[in-house]
Amino acid sequence: MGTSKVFVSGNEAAAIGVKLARAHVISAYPITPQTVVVERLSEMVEAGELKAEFIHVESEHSAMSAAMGASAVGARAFTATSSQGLLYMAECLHYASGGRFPIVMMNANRSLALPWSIYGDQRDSLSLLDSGWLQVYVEDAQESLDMMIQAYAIAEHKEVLTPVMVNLDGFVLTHTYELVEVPRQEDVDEFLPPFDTENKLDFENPKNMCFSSSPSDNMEFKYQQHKAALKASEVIKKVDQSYREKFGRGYGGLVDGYRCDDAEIILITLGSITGTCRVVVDELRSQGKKVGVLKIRFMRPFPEKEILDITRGAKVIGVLEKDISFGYEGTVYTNVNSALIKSGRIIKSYNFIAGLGGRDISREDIKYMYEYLEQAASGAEKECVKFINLGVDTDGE
Amino acid sequence: MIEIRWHGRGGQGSFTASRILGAAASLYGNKYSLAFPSFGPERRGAPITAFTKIDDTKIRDRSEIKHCDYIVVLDETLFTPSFFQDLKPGGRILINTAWGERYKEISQDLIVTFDAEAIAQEILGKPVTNTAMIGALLGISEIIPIEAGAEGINNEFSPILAEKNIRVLKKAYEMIKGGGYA
Amino acid sequence: MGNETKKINARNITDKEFFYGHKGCAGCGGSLAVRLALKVLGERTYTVLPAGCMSAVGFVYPQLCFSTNAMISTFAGTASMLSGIAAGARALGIKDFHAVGIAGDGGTADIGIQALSGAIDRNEQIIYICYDNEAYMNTGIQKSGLTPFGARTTTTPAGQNIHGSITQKKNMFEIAAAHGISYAATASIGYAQDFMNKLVKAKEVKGTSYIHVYAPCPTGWGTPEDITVELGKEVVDTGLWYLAEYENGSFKLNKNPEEFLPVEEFLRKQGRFRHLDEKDIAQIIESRDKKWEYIRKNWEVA
Amino acid sequence: MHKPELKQYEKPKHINDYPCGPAALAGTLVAKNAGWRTKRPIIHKEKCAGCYLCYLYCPEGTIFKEDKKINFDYDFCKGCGICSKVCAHKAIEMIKEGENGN
Repeated sequence: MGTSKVFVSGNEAAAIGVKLARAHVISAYPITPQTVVVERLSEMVEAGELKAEFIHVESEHSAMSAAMGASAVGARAFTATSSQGLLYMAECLHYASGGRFPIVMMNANRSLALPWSIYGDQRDSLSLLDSGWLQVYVEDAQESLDMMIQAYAIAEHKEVLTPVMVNLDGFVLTHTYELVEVPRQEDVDEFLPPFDTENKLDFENPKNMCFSSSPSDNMEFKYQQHKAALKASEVIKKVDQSYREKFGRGYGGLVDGYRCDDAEIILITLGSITGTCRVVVDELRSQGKKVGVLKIRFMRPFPEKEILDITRGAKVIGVLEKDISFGYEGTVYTNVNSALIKSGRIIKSYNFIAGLGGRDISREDIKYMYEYLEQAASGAEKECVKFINLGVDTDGE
Repeated sequence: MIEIRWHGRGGQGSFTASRILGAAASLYGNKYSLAFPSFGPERRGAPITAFTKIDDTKIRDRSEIKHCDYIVVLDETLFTPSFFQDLKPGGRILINTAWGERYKEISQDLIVTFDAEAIAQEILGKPVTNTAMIGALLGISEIIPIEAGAEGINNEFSPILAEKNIRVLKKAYEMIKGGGYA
Repeated sequence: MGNETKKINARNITDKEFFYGHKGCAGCGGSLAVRLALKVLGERTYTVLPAGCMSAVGFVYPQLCFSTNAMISTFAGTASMLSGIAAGARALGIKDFHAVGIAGDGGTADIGIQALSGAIDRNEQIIYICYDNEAYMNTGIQKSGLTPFGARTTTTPAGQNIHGSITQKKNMFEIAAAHGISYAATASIGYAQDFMNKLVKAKEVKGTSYIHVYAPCPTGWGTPEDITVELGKEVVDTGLWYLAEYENGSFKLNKNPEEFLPVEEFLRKQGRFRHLDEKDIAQIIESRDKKWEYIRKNWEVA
Repeated sequence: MHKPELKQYEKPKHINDYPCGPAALAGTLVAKNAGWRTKRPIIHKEKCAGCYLCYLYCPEGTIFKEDKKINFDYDFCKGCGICSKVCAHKAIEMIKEGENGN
């Protein structure tokens, strides 16, 4: 195939993906643990490997505003951020999706202040689930590279025209080095043609963009945006399929079920923790336990059908997430349960809140979750929302 | 799976060592590996830990290393006897020191000492011991062939720096093989 | 620069109207600034306007009043969106274009100052115009960083205890200049020719240019619709505003009145100043005189 | 004069008739502003010197040049009266809407 292999971090893999996607404009503001991706991109621009304009913006708000400006003239735009930075650009996220700008952004999942923490959890991106962006969570550096390319193909699809946020777990993925296969530029060029859109400021055909609309039309624009995000489900699957055909790697589209076919206990996850779950599933399977793990890749569009399909035979479901919607439960859990309820299926489900503020989630922790679910399946009374690995006693409280 | 933990101070190249070994194993040693630093802010002089996981199949588990096959100590002031609790059965601790005898008193079989700084000073002209310690580690472990280790260095450094560091690597490897360590 | 640039005037300016059919208040000074700027800059212009009067009156689907490429930016992001447009167009090989941002006083001096500062720092090839009507007019006349001392707004009411705004205007012109910007200027819609001359310069400057144009607002100021231009002249003639430029690292005053028109008369025309007492007016005059003393001493005077 | 043309607007009947996102052809006018006016400017051509100051200072751009003098686009003039004020020759008079049979 003429591909090459490199030993790089998740951040670096993302940067290589962006280079291969031939982004025209990169605007970014530094924040740990995102920094390396933009450092590498600026090196690529300096070295002339990447013909792009690099804008050293003064804030994340400006990073996304600049990306929208670039996208508005028909350029392929990229930015990357994390945590507080993502929240600082929150206004712009809604703006970009509403403006139908097919920007791709990498987000290094990191906890939110307060207390301050630079370590990983997924509260940043999940708190912006309603921003109109498609959200994908990747598991390793290879998927990170591949998704940068796929993300542009999805975002720029004429029936989607919606920005895509590619989420990498902070440090665990962004800072971990591993083997990555780099596709050939020619192949990527064939897979991802230049960005072509009519939705742009054009001197031949001038436009007024990002306009206001009164209550008599506004809802139609929102409905249209919703339809496009739903439409993305199909496009994501197609893009994944054709990526597999071209590069030999695919990720299952919206979800990736592992040993779920006959599983009675299924743990649902997001992102890089899935890897550890796979290892535990193998171990438990070797002990004869019917367990599986279901990785949600896309939180938006939400893989409702796929989740129902894969969990069809399950007796109990667990949702493991590095997130909590204070005063209720994890957001992924809420979404999963909504899918189950709408389908009319009654199935016990439990929510494991783990890894907040960067706390490690070990194999033992995951084994504990499967045991918990097993006990629940056999009728034991269990708390629905369970914090994993709290370092203190909370009983009787 | 072989799990290695590296100890040094910010600026001494511990994370680079973990990465060189990982790259060597992945790109040239026909294995899979993960290399990662202790997560958090990087500050010059602060104690740093780094990790390398090496296996024959793709490594899915990204959680912290709890038990190590090898603990490599680039800066001996960071060594504490608590390290023994972090070893797998049969695991060993490799320490960069000019005073090997001191550690013999602590443990005869769990600690291997090696004067990496002497080699680094001799060939590089500065006390950067990470490549010497990789050489010593490969000498006692044979995780991957020494030639793969050399390629790992080529992958990391510019040609001139790589050439010197490969000399360091090989010298350390041969010395420890020949039992010529402190 | 020193290049001989062709002057644009009422006779030779393009007949084309690029900001037409908008829903601005009758007699709006801001819309005059936008209209003139676009006519000088011409068809190959990308215009960015943040939230504010000009975007609110120009972009109400399906009535779209900019005949050239234009978009609304985030409130804080005029200069950064503009930077993105310029970078994107360059990356795509588009040539001979202008990228202009037109923001109000709040959008410039308050919420947009960070992005503006960043863009000037990068010396982006953009033109940034602040039409200054001295308060947040679009939201209903609240105090901004450019509201002058004594002005009544809906958030600086004039009562027994406090007589309107107690702060001075931020000095945006000199803030822009302090970046070492390629070109900065002040203007007033009351002196249209001067404003157009400055736009022509901004068009040709390499790097960022900033034009701060004084734009009376009949609605927010409590003035008749037909005296907008008159007020725009008088503010300069009373010395409460000045026409100046900053280029090649130095300041230049373009108009140096020998005698100022009476301040009080000018202020009393405006509802927002009607409550001022003698002391307040004396204070306004005093700070004007201080400024002019500084200008005449330190700047090149035409 | 060069100004965008007034178009007939039909509210879309199908969702696909809306533009894809909030972007559409620049300079689309579907409604006049004439209804805003309580007074209208009229030009006394015999007094007009063709200096075009009124044209320059009109915030709406609704004054256009005609035979070296000026005229108004009454569809969009809001009747603010700036033109009348800036005219040094007193060639523009503001009259009440409805006066003179208008």
